[in-house]
Amino acid sequence: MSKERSGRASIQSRPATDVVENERSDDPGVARYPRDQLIAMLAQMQLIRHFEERAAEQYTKARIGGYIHLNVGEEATVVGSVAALRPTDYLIGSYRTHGHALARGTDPRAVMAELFGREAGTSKGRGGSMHLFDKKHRFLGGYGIVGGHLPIAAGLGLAIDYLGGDEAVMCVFGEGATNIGAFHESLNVAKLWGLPVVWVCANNQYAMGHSVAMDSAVTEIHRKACAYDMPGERVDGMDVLAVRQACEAALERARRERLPSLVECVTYRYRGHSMADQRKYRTEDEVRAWRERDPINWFERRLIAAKLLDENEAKRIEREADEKAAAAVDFAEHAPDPDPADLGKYVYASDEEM
Amino acid sequence: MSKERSGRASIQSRPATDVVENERSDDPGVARYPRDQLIAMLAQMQLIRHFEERAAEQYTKARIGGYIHLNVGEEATVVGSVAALRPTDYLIGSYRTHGHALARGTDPRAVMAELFGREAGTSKGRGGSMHLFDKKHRFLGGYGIVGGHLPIAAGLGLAIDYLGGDEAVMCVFGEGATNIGAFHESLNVAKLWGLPVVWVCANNQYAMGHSVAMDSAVTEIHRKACAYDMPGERVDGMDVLAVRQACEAALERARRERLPSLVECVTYRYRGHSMADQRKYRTEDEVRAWRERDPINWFERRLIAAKLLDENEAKRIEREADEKAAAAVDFAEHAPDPDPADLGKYVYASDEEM
Amino acid sequence: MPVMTYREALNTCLREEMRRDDKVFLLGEDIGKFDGAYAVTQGLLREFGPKRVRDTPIAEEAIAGCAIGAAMLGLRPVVEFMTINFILLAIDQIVNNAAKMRYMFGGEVKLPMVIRTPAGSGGQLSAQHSQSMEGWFANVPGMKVVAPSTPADARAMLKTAIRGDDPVLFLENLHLYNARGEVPTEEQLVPFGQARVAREGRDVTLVAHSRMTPLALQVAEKLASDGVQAEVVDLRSLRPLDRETLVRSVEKTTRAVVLEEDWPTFGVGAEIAATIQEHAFDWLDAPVLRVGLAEVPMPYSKVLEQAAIPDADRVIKAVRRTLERRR
Amino acid sequence: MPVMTYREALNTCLREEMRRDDKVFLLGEDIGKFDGAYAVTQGLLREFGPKRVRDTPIAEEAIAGCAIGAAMLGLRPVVEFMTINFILLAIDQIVNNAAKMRYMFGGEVKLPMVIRTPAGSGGQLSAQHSQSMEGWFANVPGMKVVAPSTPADARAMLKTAIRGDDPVLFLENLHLYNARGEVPTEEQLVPFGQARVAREGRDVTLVAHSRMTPLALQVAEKLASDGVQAEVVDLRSLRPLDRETLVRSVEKTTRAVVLEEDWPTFGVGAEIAATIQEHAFDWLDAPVLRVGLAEVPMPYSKVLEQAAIPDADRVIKAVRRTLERRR
Ligand SMILES: Cc1ncc(C[n+]2csc(CCOP(=O)(O)OP(=O)(O)O)c2C)c(N)n1
Ligand SMILES: Cc1ncc(C[n+]2csc(CCOP(=O)(O)OP(=O)(O)O)c2C)c(N)n1
Ligand SMILES: [Mg+2]
Ligand SMILES: [Mg+2]
Repeated sequence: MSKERSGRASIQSRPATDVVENERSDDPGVARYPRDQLIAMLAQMQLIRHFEERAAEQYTKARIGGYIHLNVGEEATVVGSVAALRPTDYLIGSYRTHGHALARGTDPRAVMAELFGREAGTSKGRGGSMHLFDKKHRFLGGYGIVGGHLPIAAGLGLAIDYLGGDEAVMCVFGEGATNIGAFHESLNVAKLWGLPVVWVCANNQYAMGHSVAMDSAVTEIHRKACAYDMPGERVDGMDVLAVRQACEAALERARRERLPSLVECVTYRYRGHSMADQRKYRTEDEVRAWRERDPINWFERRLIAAKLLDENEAKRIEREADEKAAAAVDFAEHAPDPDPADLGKYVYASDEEM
Repeated sequence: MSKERSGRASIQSRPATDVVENERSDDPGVARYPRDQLIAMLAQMQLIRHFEERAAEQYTKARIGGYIHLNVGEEATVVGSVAALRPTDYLIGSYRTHGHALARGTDPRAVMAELFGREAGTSKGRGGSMHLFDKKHRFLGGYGIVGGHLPIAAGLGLAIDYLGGDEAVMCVFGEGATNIGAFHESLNVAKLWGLPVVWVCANNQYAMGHSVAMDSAVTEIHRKACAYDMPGERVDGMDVLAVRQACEAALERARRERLPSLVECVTYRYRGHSMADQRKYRTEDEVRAWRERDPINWFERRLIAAKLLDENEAKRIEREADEKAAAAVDFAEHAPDPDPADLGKYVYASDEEM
Repeated sequence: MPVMTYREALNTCLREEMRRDDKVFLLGEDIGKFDGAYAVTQGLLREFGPKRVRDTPIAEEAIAGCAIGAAMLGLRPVVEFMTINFILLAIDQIVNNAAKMRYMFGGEVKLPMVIRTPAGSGGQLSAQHSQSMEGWFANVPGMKVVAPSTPADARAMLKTAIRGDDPVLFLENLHLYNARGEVPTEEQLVPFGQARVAREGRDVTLVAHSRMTPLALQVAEKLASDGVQAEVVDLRSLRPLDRETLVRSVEKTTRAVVLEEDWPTFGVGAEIAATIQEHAFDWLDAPVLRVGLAEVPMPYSKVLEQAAIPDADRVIKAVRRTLERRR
Repeated sequence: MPVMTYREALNTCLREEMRRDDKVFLLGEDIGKFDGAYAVTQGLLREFGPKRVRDTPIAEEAIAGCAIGAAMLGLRPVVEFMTINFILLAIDQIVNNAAKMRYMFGGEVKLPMVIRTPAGSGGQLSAQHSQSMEGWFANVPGMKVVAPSTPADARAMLKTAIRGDDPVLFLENLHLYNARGEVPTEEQLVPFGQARVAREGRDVTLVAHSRMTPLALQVAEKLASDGVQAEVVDLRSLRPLDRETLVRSVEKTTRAVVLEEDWPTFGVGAEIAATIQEHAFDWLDAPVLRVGLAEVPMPYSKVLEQAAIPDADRVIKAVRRTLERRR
């Protein structure tokens, strides 16, 4: 039988330095983290929201090409999971990872520049929205083939184990990716070989126009962990602290016990699958119901209730986030394109050395 | 949580015509089936054993080429599962399916002729050992890519469902195939779409030189059904009647409830992976221990204990099986090769019609 | 003759064939409720219901395998892969099963199945979403690979594909879906293995398929204003390949340039050039040249992408190089 | 110089490279406990232990992905796929990830990884186990594809592959493993992109790679006894392709025949023919001919299989056709 763990697995979070400030909060989630971290998380969520809205705007103005897939609505899942990582850990994800890069610390200007296809972009304009990359922050890329990065995540875990490190790998993907072969092969080898990988599924209810139930025999995605004797856990993906807590626990299991886990974050994307998607496969009511549980509003309210934030500060945080997003657009607009003469660069590493 | 069923799921077997003969047997397995069917199953097991041994002999004489993968040791799993099928059901398998074809009723001469690469072979000598085929008996082929036939089995189920038939599909494969992506994708769609497919895993302990534990995070293969909310069941694959009973129940679930199942038959291959395999990855002791539970001996003894068979009859059955196998070799030896001028035949169906 | 888009022609054809034969059914990701990622299957779920327009999980290998199994039992599945870039996840099923089964089972089985998928580059879809691997499938005996370039051919060749008894890779192109053209009202079937002379000329043969055909026609138009009469051969089908039409054209023009949207090295154009030099050797006055994608993974940046994709200028340059050669 | 088999040369090289650099490790099915399906990795588990000789489940996609991930973090994985026939299950990882990542991530990552696998036909392995798809990988920018034909090259090129910083498909062949040849004791590395003139001649160029090279040499020997001096060019590397050596040879001989173990239509030989006609057009006295597999899924039956695989007779016939042409 599957050995699913409850969401209340013991937590070994990072050393809390200023716990004092909120130790008396009634909100157990809030009480768990120091104020500066909580505020930083809120700021990141706001940054993602505003960055994405501005990116959408630029897309409709045709300043951005290709497909872009936004994290709007999923900020708690994104920020909660990434916040659980140590700086030395590795993160790898799908094509829907603007937010992950931002949460990991990538300069918003470099992300936006990438969307604009500029040389100053995270991938020098070669990758675009689907293929962000930031070696410095150990964000090892966005990938466009559904499920295609899961085997790579296993390989990162393998390398860590080989080299004897105590880093862990977080691999994020959508629930639609759990029906593809690569998911199965990757989770099997991760458990079999004891690789330090945390599999984070952002279950945003849809894979393009397909609801979970249209695609998956088991709709509680976390239960798929049973086929690998791996802990599987479902967490409210609109609750940034619940996500963080679950991911921290899973990362510790990965790091210390070499036990990989599957963490399902139940969330929602407010927008279409990509900016190109205008289809009607879900009701207005459904979207509205989810928006009522907006992760940013909710978190803001919790922080205010815990007296860690006031309305003014909240407004300031939001304003600053939007300013950063605007500055990113401004930067990207004025950044130079790659030189067409460099078309053939970066195909082979050896050639460049020789 | 997975809804695994116990091995004692209710049985709706085929109409028993001569149950009288053995209704008083103490052996509940034996009591379940009419004598003629029991004897026929024994005869099939003997035929497979002798056919395979003769094939091995011909292989060492270089009368047979390519790879050949024998069912020796697995006769109970093969015969028990195939016996559970109705004539209208479909069977599909891997490269290790001489026994399945024979159990399904394919003329041993046609099977041996295929191994000899003759025009009279089941696949006109084009397929060889790994690619037997018998449309008439609804054995829809042996396939050489591990896991590669599982998606096809789902498609057969889809077609039955589309056409509104009450046939079922049995798909047989090794335990090594349960770690590959195709397994996951196929079982998921089978459950999701309610396809009448029974997934029969012959867990013969090894995938070439790999033990189950070397390859699979979950070593009780039947438990992998949990990831699809599908009944999963483990059965003693050396007990032909237990296998048959489990498969009958699963086929009925597939047929009536459109509920696919995973049936794991725990068995052993006495020989190497293929005739080419002479490696030492298992101990003599292990092989001996399994041979002590030889499925043919065991079944013979049970039938004798139930007074459905005596030693003389048993000898006769074995002798007849060997005669059939010998006749198959004889037939194959003298059968003509394909005409090299026909090399280009059978590439396209449309061309032949036009 | 009514004018419609390539997309409408495909949609019409699917509708017609599904009405005609209830063994024809569709399966693929987002083809039903979502109406198809590129709207080719729009409205078909409504008309035919979920049994015949089956939305599938993201599981390309299972999709292909399901089509194979269904075809074995006499159905006529038409698969949509959202784009050709995802076909690599199913290529084992297509190449090792679909293409080989009839042969390896001694002719005992037929596989009437079609895999529709758009290839092509442009639109800044970057490295993983801008490919054209049709040449790999065209290398495989047992497969048929077709790539119509006009709405009329799209409708007529999809009919041939659906009614045929073999696995067909039916290549569409993101940049052709909105292309408009006349489509006869009456039913038309174009047999595979017949290239089409899309424009006659005597000075040079431009060989193209799929989206490269309109580019070739555009180039021919430009060349005409300079007095160069280019003949355009639209291959339409890669396997079977109509070598005769190709050779006949080059026997007349004595020169050829191949346009291709894949990478030339070991790409589709290599076969075309090899075929022409083999069968029209004595007529050729210049080497066959190839114009295709730059040999890099497709970059996202617009300026780089433009530099990578074949355009009229690059084709014209190649034509000029070809024409420079004396007889 | 010591004489060893191709298999021993590979085994020696793996051992040497693993001793030299502890970042080098092996992964694949049955490479450890079973000593390798074709015994190439024999004894390595014993020497290096299970961390460096990692037996994997049957999960080709995961295997390839694991190699990619490990390479990203600076390891040098050497994958064995039991035969090339199973590579289609991993081709998405190889083509969409390994080959493209460096480019699509703006040069920020290196992928020093090698995929070793035997291709080839013969031995009655039938349709699903007799293939050669190296041409598809050679079509992909970002990949390197090499196919040594001698023990010495096998050792030297595998070293280059392992020490290089790019993904390499390293093609072996079932029928070469027992081939014997001299292998220098001192360390040798053969840079990729350099074909080898395996035999000099002036009348016709035979172009080959992998197992077709010994066949070409055998043909050249036979032709010599008839007074025809054939030059044999062993490509060794398909991507990068050494067009110069090819062209130089044909400029001398004015004629060429390509031997290939894949299907010619859209196969490897097409590129060779296209290259030669493009770059040696004025020297060519006859069309470049191709001799490859019959265009059918490989049949099991010995007589049919023999009819399908290129042999000396068929190559000689093609050479004769080529020589018939006057200057
Ligand atoms: C293998 C593959 N098949 C199809 C696609 C097209 N596609 C892109 S995203 C997507 C939906 C993925 O859904 P999910 O995994 O839930 O992630 P989400 O987009 O919701 O974040 C599809 C079908 C693809 N990129 N790769
Ligand atoms: C995709 C793939 N990888 C590798 C192989 C080589 N191979 C053939 S059989 C086999 C072992 C399969 O083991 P299992 O599934 O347990 O079946 P068994 O042979 O025991 O019946 C392997 C690795 C293959 N045929 N296909
Ligand atoms: Mg989703
Ligand atoms: Mg096994």
